[in-house]
Amino acid sequence: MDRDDLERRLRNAAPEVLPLSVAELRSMSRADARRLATWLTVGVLALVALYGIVFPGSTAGEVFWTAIGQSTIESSLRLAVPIALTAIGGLYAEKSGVINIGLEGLLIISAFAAVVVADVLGGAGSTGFPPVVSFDVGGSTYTIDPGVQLLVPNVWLGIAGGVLASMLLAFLFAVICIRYEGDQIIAGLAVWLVALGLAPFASKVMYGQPSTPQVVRLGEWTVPVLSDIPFVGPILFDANPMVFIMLVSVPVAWYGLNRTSFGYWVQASGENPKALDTVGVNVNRVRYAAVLISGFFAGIGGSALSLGSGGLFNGAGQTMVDGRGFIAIAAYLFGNYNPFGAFAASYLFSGLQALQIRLQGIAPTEVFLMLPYVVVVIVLVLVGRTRLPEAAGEHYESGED
Amino acid sequence: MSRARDVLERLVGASGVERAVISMAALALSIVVGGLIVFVSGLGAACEAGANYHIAIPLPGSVEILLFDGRLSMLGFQSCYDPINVYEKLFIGAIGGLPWESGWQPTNFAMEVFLQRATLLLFTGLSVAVAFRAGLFNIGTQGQMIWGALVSAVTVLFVADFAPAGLAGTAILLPLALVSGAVAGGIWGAIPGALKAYADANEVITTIMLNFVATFGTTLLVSEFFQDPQSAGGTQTRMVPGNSLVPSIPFGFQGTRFSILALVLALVLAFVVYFVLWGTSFGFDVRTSGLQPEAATYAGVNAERTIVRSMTISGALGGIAGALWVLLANGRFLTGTEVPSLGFDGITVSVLAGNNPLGVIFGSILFGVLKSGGNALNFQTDVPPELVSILSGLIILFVAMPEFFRLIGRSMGIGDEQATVATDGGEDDG
Amino acid sequence: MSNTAVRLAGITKRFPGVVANDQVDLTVEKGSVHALLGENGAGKTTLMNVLYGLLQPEEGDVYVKGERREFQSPRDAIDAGIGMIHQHFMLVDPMQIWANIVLGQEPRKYFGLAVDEQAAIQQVHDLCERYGFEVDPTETVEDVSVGVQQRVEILKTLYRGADVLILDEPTAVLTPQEVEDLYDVLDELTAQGKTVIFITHKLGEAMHSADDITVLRDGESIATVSVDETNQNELAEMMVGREVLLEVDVPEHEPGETTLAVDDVTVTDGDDIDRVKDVSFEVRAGEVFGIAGVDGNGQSELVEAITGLESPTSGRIVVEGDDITGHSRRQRIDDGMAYIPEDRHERGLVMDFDLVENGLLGSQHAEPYSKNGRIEWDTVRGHAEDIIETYDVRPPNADADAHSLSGGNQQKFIVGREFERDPSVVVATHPTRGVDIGSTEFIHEELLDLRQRDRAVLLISSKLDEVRQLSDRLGVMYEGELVDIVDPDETSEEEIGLLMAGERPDGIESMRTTGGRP
Amino acid sequence: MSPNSGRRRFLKGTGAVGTIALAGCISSTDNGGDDTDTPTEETDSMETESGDGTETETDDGSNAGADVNIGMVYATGGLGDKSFNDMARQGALQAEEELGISFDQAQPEQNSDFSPAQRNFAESGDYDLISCIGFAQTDALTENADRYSDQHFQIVDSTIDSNNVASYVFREHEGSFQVGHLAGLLTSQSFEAGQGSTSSDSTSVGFVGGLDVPLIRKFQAGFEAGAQYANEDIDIQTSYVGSFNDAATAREAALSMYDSGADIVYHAAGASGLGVFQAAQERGKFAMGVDADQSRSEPDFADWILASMVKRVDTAVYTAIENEVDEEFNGGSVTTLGLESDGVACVYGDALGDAIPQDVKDQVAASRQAIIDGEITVPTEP
Repeated sequence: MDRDDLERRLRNAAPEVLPLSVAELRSMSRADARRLATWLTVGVLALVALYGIVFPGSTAGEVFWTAIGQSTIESSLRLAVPIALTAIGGLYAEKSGVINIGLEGLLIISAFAAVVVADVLGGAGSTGFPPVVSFDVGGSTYTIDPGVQLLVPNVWLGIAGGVLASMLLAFLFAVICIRYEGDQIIAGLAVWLVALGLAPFASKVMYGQPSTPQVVRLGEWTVPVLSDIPFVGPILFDANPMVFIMLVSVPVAWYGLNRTSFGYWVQASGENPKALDTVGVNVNRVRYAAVLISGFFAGIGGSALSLGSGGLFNGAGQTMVDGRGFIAIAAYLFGNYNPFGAFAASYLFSGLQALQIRLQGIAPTEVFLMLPYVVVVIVLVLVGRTRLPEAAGEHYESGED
Repeated sequence: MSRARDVLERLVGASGVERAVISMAALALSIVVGGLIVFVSGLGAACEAGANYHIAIPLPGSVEILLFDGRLSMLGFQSCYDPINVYEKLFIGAIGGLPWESGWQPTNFAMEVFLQRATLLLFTGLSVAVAFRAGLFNIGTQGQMIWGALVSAVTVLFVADFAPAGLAGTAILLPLALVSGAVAGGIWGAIPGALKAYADANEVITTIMLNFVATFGTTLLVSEFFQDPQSAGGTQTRMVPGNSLVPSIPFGFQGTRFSILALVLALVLAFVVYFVLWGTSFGFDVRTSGLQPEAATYAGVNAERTIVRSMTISGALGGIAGALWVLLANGRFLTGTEVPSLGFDGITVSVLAGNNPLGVIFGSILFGVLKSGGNALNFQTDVPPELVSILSGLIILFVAMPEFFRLIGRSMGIGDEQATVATDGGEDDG
Repeated sequence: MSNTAVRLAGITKRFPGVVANDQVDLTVEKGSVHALLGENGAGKTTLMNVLYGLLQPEEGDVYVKGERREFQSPRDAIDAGIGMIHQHFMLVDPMQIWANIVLGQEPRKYFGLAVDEQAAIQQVHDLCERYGFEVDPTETVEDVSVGVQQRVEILKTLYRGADVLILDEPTAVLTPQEVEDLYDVLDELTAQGKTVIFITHKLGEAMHSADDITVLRDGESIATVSVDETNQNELAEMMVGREVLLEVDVPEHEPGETTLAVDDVTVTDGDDIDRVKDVSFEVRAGEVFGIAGVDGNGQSELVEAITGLESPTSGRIVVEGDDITGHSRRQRIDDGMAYIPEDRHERGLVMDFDLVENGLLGSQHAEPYSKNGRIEWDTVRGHAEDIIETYDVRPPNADADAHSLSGGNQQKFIVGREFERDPSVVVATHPTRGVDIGSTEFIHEELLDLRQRDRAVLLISSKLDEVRQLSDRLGVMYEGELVDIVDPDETSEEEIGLLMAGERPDGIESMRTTGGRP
Repeated sequence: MSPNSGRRRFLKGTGAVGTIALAGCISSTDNGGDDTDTPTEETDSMETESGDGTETETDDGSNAGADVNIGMVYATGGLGDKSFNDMARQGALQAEEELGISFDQAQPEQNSDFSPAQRNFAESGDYDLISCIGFAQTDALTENADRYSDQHFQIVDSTIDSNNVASYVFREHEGSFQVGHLAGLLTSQSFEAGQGSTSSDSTSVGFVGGLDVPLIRKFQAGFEAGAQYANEDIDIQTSYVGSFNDAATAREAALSMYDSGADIVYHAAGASGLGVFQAAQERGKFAMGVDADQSRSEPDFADWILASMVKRVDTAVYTAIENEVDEEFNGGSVTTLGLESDGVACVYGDALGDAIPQDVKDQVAASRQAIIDGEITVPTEP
């Protein structure tokens, strides 16, 4: 049965039972509604800014001047990293027709795996590639020493490990959804639950406690000269490498989705898989790739959360990921599946958090914590189903009519 | 008479059987995979000597049939954990030991934990199942439960001042608490329902978001308005009066943490939900909408109203779970984050049960066992109790892929009836 | 042989329980338009899916330009120069036209990393020039008309170098003007040496557009004829397999008072387009009122407005003197309106319900099946068993799930359920679509029986012979308007065909009883 | 297999569980290494007698507690927080070593797991004393103390009026006053030590709390009072992380404080506090630890940790166990540990303590005495 049909029917039936104002809202096209939502947001932000500029002493003024402070912007960017990267990955999967609600699980598993890999390889050290190999043959030892070795810091190998773990779990998810035609939502929840159990379990086995000790963390990258530019310099060129990666990933992801063949295939696979199939592109292969991409980006996001920030994995309670995977879903929905939009939404959410840390007197913490979720609900109401790809959530089998 | 026949038919109907077989297979596979995880992680854990594998069938008395005794190793490593022992602890520990062991009492502590958890899960499982049957994926049972818990606690605290003492007070406070919890949960469930019906907002996303809003919103309300002035440390409401708690009748477990009364209420509700879904016109509307919304409209079902109503009922069931969590388990509301994730476990329970209210009974018993067994694991073995979370994740993972089991089944030459667990209606025997 | 574009030899394709194609042969000359004619379910689409590589036949060979080919997937067929335009367009709505056309074979730049948008647009533009298509490559598919979308589909195949184009029921979704345009396009294509295979179940279309016609029936190829050497009657006989018209014995019956009145009804859809425009007619007790028209001319929306699935933007629906415009679907069921929906899989039946539950569909709140909100399952089961017996539903097992029944039996069950309500008004849309001959006759008899019992029957069908034979009066819809109401016995098929195309031939006697709106 | 045969063993040596050590005048309780034998340099302001008997029992008391079995129920967040829970475990380890007791532990994940954890210990009947760490266990223990009226319990950070529960609370505000005083004095001057420095032109300090709850506000209140005691014009920034387990947010909070001029940030945020140290490291400023001497439990950050407000949870646990061993369980009593008894204290950083000017140390010592003497009353609410 077709969920979309229900929605279509509801949309048609709605005016009859709704008060006029809502009926008018409903009669707007989706694009109009989205525009309205965007402008509302921008408008509110602009109003606060304007008021803040005019009355610097007011609460709005305090909020505004804090929000554009260098420290707040740096902070917001750092906090946005896991959300924005995961959102970018998630939107690829969903665009291809696979709703990946297990992003939270991918974040957890990668955050943990990154720390473990870095720890096993030895914290702050480096590993050389190619490695020196020794053989014991009949009492004598032969050693193959490549001579020249590329030294890779273990922290980066840890991040690679985190990405790999996330992609493996994403692959499992893809197999269930695509190969075994499992329900995407249920499988996604399962991925989350498994990761939520597995990471603290493994941590307790390995370290005797749900959280790992601090292993090693990424230092900041400073680009000479550029970092001396006032204001922008320190924000962009004297920052955590993960911030660079995020800032590079956003345009790259956009380009990939909107300017490459693969991006077109991803979109077609989510909107009308049959159209793709009939021109000879393997829909399921595209979907596997898209889900793996979501695993890849969530993997970087998760590693950034652990190794990129505290240098450890915290597995207590909801783990250190603590809902960021779900905020990421909110971010790409709010950002209308556009990597730039998803980044902007992530920045909005993380900016709220950064502000909250700085301006706790203005409103209780929970108000700030709630805001992203409330915003998403409002956006969903305004924009209806935010133009979910037509075929999202459905598995596709070639040749069925 | 006819209904009894109907029940029977449904439980043994072809696709119903397949549904049950898949659930059992998923459970078995999860246990196998979980055992592997235990074994492999035992290789990495440190211990003086590998675990002694002792596989035997225990019999009454101290007799047992010995199957295997010794150590296992893989690639030269010995595992510190013995999966068989782990499962033994998990499932037997869940009920506090073997019933024929001396000193075993049916009201022992493990039983209490197990039954309390099963009772609460029965409500959240039913909550998810009802929404599923209406074609709605209510991931928001957690949030509905949180609101139910807060509102019932606050209502009781407010009314307690005017209520009579003793059992007379219980007669007023307890129903009031349950009703206020149901109302609060129902309203919180109706919101995504209405958003779905009238504004097209995808309920999977809205319910997830509203869970967070509930978590932070209730915490905010407690710290701003209902904070216990006596609290030394945390954000929490005052303790509800003792006579508002679910009394231990007809016979007592040792404390207030479990009451047969609550379990009976839950079981009755399971049958009520079953009857409503399969025995009433409204239930027919709900199931038709869940399976084929087009056909439901054709049959004169008001789609919007059915969506909102189903979500309200679903939310109310979640709200009762929250109220009972306060009245049975906790005695007060702390913060949104401190409410255990029964709402999410409810999804697992319902999915495992094929969204059948009667199946939910079995599902909640299983997960009650896992919870209580997790405690036993924690205290009797070195294996971290998080194993239980992994197991429930695996169960839902495998249940999500019926096609996998069907392929296996087909390769073994048995049935190929269609049955899928899906977020768009939840089929099975309908 | 050198002039043969495609040859299919002895194709057999089976689906569980059905032989869709049984030893089918087909030879298509290069540069011709070849119509594949047959009723729904005759195996036309299956055959073409085989040719396009979507399905693999159990037996038989495919030859393209004389060479034997085996297509594992559409990719292979495309490589062999075959393109297919499906009935449901295979387009990605939110993407631009050029992107849809080049999908899967995008021109690349930057070492293959990026799609060369400019080159792609240019290529599409060139294609349009060459075949005289007026298409703006940068428009988004969802913003253009169905006719343009179809041309995009054709461009897609041309872009892939197709020499043989398969069009599956291409006119079903088009307006008459667009159909004319399509014929022009086909002429242009064949003029440039392309070969067109045209799937249709409409005789007139086949005669009008094709050079050769192959008739399929029940999965077998009956004959291939040249248009010049045949006529409609001969084709119809080949299609149906017996005398052209099903002989229906329509007894004399004098209609009574007006039971259903549709008064100035307009239905507007979500895109603010009027799907039904000011339609008025009446159906009297003991009368069958037919509505003919090409699919998609507002019949569905009109029916939904009458049956309460959709609310009209303006106008009134009156049953037995009561204005029921504001009544919900459920109230209308209670008002005594029975409805055989056009899509039994979506609406008429819940496929995962057994027949007991399906028999309850629509009556779930009504006595005696439901008392105080509680369903009386014994009564419901008895009801379902009654329907099964009375309407000869096979297999006669109330516990069988709906999806396990054949189309004809599903439809008989729906008919039975609706007629057993003892309705005063029956709205029957395409009641015999996809139904076997025996069931069709049975359903026709039941409809006429209702008429004898002085019920008002509104019959909507795209089968012209069906509505002509059964109806006492016949309305024709075109682009949302009720063009005219005629006496089917006094009006020829050609004249009705012209009305369906929006033209009004001279000398037609209107039977409008109200208004007389042109 | 009998249910008891597999009683949970502690996984020894499986990871990097930090060792907790104390510096300053209080004798180290670290059993993990050479710290026990290395007398750390005594600083006069902090000088008091060492805890009663911790050293005298070290050698020969091993057998006294051989039959005593302790059940530890930690606060949520579990071990590895390098402060609260690890301190509690430290006390148990010390007792294991010195008194020869044995102990088992439970790390509940959620508040609702406290009761089962306590009851699992109580039900088995194998445990002489069940030590419940953290105020969040109050409800569960209130009920369980009633139910298992013969079982001895200890609660840390809360009081339960029951004659089988020994309550231990701390005067955290007093210790926080001390570190606040120190911070206030140092930010008002130009000070450089280790890898951090204060700037002389700003007089600003910061406080990062875990959860905004009364207990943590006591830390804040004391810290603020102490800083203001040093310098009335001081600017104090405060922020609550919202969790004891979110180092990332704590790091952002501390960074924001340093960026707006704070020289020294004190945290009372459990495992989140790691983020404060990281921020201090990144900005080359100072931080102050809590619960344990964090310059030792987090040695990576010793160069930035000026001092720690040590809260001797280990003492509380050790004392209760010792009482149990001596059969002097003081059920129903409330033991309050303040400055006077060294239950709370300002302990200078392992690496930086030497660099702190003597006059500052003198002033901190003086204010300590003033609090003990009642000349200064430290508020408990900010």
